[in-house]
Amino acid sequence: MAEIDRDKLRDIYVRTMKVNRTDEKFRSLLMGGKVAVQYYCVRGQELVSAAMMAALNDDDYVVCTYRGQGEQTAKGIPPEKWWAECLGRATGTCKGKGGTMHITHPEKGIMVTTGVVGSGLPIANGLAMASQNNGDGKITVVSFGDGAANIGGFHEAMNMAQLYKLPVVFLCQNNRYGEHTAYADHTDSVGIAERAEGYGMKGVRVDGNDVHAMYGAALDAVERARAGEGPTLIEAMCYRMMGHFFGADFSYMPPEHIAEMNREDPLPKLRQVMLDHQFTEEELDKMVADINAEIDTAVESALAAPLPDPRELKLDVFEEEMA
Amino acid sequence: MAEIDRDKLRDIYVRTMKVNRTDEKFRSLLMGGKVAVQYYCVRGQELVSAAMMAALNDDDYVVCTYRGQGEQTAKGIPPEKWWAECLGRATGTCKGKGGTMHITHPEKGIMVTTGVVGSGLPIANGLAMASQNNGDGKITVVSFGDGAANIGGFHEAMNMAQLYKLPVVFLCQNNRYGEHTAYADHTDSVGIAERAEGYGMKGVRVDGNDVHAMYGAALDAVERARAGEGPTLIEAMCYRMMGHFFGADFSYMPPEHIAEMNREDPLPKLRQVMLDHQFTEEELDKMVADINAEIDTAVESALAAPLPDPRELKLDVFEEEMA
Amino acid sequence: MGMITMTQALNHAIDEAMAEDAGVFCLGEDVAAKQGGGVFKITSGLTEKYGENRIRATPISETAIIGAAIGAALAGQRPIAEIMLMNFVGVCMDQIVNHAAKLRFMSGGQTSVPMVIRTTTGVGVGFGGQHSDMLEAWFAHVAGLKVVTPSNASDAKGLMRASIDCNDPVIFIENILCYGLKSEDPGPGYRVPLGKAAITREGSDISLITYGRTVLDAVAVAEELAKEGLSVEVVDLRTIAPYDEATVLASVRKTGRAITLHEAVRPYGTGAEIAATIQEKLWDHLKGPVLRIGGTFSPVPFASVLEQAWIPTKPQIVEAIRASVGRT
Amino acid sequence: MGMITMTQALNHAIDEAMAEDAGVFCLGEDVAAKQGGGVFKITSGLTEKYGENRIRATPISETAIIGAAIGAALAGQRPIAEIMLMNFVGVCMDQIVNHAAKLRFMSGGQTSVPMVIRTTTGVGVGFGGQHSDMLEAWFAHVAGLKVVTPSNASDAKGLMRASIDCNDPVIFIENILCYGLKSEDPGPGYRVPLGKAAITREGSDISLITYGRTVLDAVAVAEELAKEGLSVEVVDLRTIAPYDEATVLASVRKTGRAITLHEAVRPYGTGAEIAATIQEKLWDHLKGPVLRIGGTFSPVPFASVLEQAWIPTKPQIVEAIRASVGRT
Ligand SMILES: Cc1ncc(C[n+]2csc(CCOP(=O)(O)OP(=O)(O)O)c2C)c(N)n1
Ligand SMILES: Cc1ncc(C[n+]2csc(CCOP(=O)(O)OP(=O)(O)O)c2C)c(N)n1
Ligand SMILES: [Mg+2]
Ligand SMILES: [Mg+2]
Repeated sequence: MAEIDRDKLRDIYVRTMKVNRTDEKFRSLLMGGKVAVQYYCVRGQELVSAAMMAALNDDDYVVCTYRGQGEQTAKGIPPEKWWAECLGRATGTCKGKGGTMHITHPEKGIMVTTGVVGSGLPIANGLAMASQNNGDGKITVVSFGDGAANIGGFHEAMNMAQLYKLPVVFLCQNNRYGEHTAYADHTDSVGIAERAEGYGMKGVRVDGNDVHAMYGAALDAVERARAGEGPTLIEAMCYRMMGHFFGADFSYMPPEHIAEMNREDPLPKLRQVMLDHQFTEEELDKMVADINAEIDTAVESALAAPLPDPRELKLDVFEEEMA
Repeated sequence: MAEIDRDKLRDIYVRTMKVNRTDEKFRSLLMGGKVAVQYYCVRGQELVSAAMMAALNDDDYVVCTYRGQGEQTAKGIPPEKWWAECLGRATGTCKGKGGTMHITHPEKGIMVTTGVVGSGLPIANGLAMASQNNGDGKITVVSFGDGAANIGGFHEAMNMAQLYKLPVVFLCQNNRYGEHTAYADHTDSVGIAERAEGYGMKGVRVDGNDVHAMYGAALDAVERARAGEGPTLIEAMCYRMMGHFFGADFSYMPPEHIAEMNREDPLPKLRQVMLDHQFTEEELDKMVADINAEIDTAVESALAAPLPDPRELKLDVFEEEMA
Repeated sequence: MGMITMTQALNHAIDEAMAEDAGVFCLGEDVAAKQGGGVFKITSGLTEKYGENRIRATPISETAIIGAAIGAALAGQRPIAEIMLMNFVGVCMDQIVNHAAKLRFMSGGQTSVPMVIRTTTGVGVGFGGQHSDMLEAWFAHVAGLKVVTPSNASDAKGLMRASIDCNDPVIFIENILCYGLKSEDPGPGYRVPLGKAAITREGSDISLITYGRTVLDAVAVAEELAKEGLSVEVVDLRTIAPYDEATVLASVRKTGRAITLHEAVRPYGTGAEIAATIQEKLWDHLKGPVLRIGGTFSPVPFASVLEQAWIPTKPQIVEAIRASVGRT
Repeated sequence: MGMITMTQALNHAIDEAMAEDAGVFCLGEDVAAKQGGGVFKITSGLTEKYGENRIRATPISETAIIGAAIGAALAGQRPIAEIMLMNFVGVCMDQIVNHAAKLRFMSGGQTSVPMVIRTTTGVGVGFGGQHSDMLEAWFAHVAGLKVVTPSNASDAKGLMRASIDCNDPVIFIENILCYGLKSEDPGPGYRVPLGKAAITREGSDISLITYGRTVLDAVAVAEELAKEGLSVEVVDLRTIAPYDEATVLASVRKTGRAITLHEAVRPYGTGAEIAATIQEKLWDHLKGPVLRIGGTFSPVPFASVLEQAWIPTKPQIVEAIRASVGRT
């Protein structure tokens, strides 16, 4: 496992905590009944997204899912634009037309957020194909879940990506559940990483709660893609510490599983790594405080922002305005 | 490799030659311009179908493709009904409404012939699911090509079949081409059999031109399914000795490939095995002569049969007749 | 017998059918007890009664789900497949349209596909562009499929029983916003025949032809306009395709005016077929053109203010009715 | 400039666009030189000129093909994806409808999907139930998609160039039976604007509104009826959706009578939308109801005798015209 220098560690820590604080903030707003929108919690998966995004360049492409807050925040969407979108405001990055399941922000490479399971993989291939065609040197990362690995689009995209050696990284966030269905109830595969071999692709499984393992795997995959060596499937083992979406019951999770996931919580582990690398409690607390302040400001501005004008229904359907 | 007793060898030989003679007959009819319909030649793949069908009971289910003449004939569809269907006659097994790409004959277990690549696999699971639900002891075989292994339905069906341990056999006839596209140009997989592991399924690759290897693999898979041990993926290596469909050019096939496939022709090999098992040239010729006679009669009767009545367009759309 | 919600009505219909016929079974994502009986709880309690073979929780594999239902139906069972939300039919249209709908015909009637595809959708819950579409017109355009949707709990029960009885594939559309609607429990064995519309409210001035959730809006508007002496007849198709042409034509023959109303986008929607048929068959009875109301022709937006502007509204319906009766 | 077939016209249009814009590329099954330039030879000769990155032969993976085209379009390229036969859209509707059509709107206009999906279909070649459907009405019902189909070689070239230029996704439908049709070569750079119908034949008694292969039948019938003094105007939509309402309404305002004609099954077909719109907007100009002609409402049968009975025939068209002008 390659060592990670202090600057990169700080970078990963900040990205991780931005994702975590955004998640906490969203849950508290929903809890307080201040806002009522569909939100898919990322508690437990913060480090996976943060480490993966930390391995990318600013202009690399990302395709994610309804549970994409981690990639979106860690890739650097301005919080005020992100929050305004989630709260359905005209100042949102998608003018309030996309919402939580369809966050898009090309300036930071967030090209598609899909609400359809598995549909991001084929599109990621296309972004990578464009880079392969025009030689712009960008790579594409697509994030999806363990459940998504059972849908046809996963299979077709994996096979095509390897056939063309596309500069794409397939990041499977295996949080052990697809909605209410546990991993063992949706497949007999030992793991998702094993499937890569069936396409002649490189596949790796890593502990998504271990910063060195996760960042190391991300970096390897990014370097392979950038070098034209083709795609990699990363299966990042993690836990979904909340229900499928905010408010969803998760009584179907066995107590042993809940105990295990609490033991494996990435945040205390990462904090310990930071301390081991001579970051002080004070420094770390300061970073988190700054993040909280930034988020609070963003939420305030979003809540104060105007709602979209109904005329928007005629815009962006086609390039030309609808009659 | 288990030995095959003489009766079973005779059975396989007869089924193989029925498939081969039917193919020859169809090509000569098309060549002579007597009939003009879409027909997908099975020359080179006769033994794969015959050995697989010879391992089944009469009431086991089969799902095949537009290139299904082998399964259809070897499973025992009455020739006159098969020919009448292919020639669009009212006496065809589907009353002339289905045609060469949609041959169906439940009396012999031919439940679906699909013209959509890969779409048979999910349906085969359903037939097997019914048997698993009602305990009728039947198993289902679904035949498809190497190209079909790249479409989403293959993946979803494989994963689901293994998850439920369905009594189904996936027979991939790897004839090295999907239409005009050679295997190496549609995937980087070492082989299709390797993909089974990604689902926790048993996968085997066999020489589809070797009667012992092919029948042995078929029998194993059928026994596993029947015993409730779950599905098997058989990758039967073979060659498509003609164009994609009758009349299609196949100039894209490299001469080395053509030489190789002629060397591997299953018919001379099978004939030699028969001779090695003390079948005489006379016996074998007699079998073929009888088959030719049966086919000629069937074609005559089909050509003489009436065309369907246009009123058929109102029937079988729904159970009740259309207004 | 007390009141039941549409959720209960659907659950009871499936429960009764499973109790009566061992060939009836359900499959879909999260539908079993382990997952809590389905995201919308339609199958809750059934695993306990009928076991995991008959309430199969599946992987996220809609093509495999529909294919499995087709195969089981070909073998004589009566599967009820769930596609969690209607937009996801996009990944399995081939199985539904090229296979389920056509196998009876292509086999010359040797096989049939008695299956129900349950799915839900609806605008107004903030799910955005990929989870809210009403795609019934796609299925109505395909020979071999029946398309059904209930507007109340009682019909939900009766239509579900009739759909399970049907020997052809049925697309059964549930509207998320209607699950909580309550009706008097119609009791065991209750069936509403497929292909029969309901005159939800009699009227003499104009026929408002609709189905699903918008039936509620139609009735509300009819009651409001009744106060000013305008008599609106509300026709609830219940079976969207093939629809009850006789009942629709009889109603319009009586009123001389018609408006079609649905949540689906208006262009190329089911209202177009109904309007085109009415003007063709009742030309001499019509007092004016058939008008159509439908959703705005754009993807469904996320922001609530946009979503509400997208849906056909009661004022829109009132306006169309006035426009229609206004002309002479 | 000499005559060219529709096959050549399409090949030339793509060739020109690829020569002018390095971002234009093709992907689909068997499209490259190694495979002989496509099953219908539309891309033959282009691999040699532009290389395998720009003429990509794909696995049999329609979802991956359309997804790849979408992604490349998002990144600023102009992919031309081929779906070998139209029925196969069934396996990739999600990519087309939930993604290609909606990404511009859902992103608030930050991204766009300039891509062309070429596909072919047609009744009359004996391909049977799973290879012959005309599904344009599905796409027309989806906001964000344009649907185009040529009825002659010259339009094929001009419409293909315009479709490649278009900054939104275009479904480009080719009819197998039309590939051999010949026109005068319109020459380099020729374009036919999207959204503009053509008056293929002027007439004063009735408007026959159609597109694709049936334009040929319409013209043949018009010429035949002209002999007996019946003047039929033939409108070729060319862009099926959004269609050229202005031209259609102007024609019907002039003739007072209209018939829609397409090969797709009649119920819920595009003719329904056009008929419903005409009767609504031209009620006071119409001399009778708008009639509709379409394919028989059943899967496409295999036997030639059945297939011919399935297709709308010239006698049917003549009969409908007589029925329409007959009434007063
Ligand atoms: C094609 C499709 N089927 C079903 C759904 C409904 N659905 C939304 S999320 C989800 C579970 C996805 O599980 P997984 O891929 O593991 O991702 P996770 O939610 O765990 O991050 C399902 C079934 C969908 N959105 N798309
Ligand atoms: C979904 C789909 N895509 C494309 C086609 C067109 N097509 C028909 S056969 C074929 C090749 C199939 O190759 P393979 O699976 O290897 O079977 P083989 O023909 O070699 O037996 C293709 C692409 C189709 N029928 N269905
Ligand atoms: Mg998961
Ligand atoms: Mg093949």
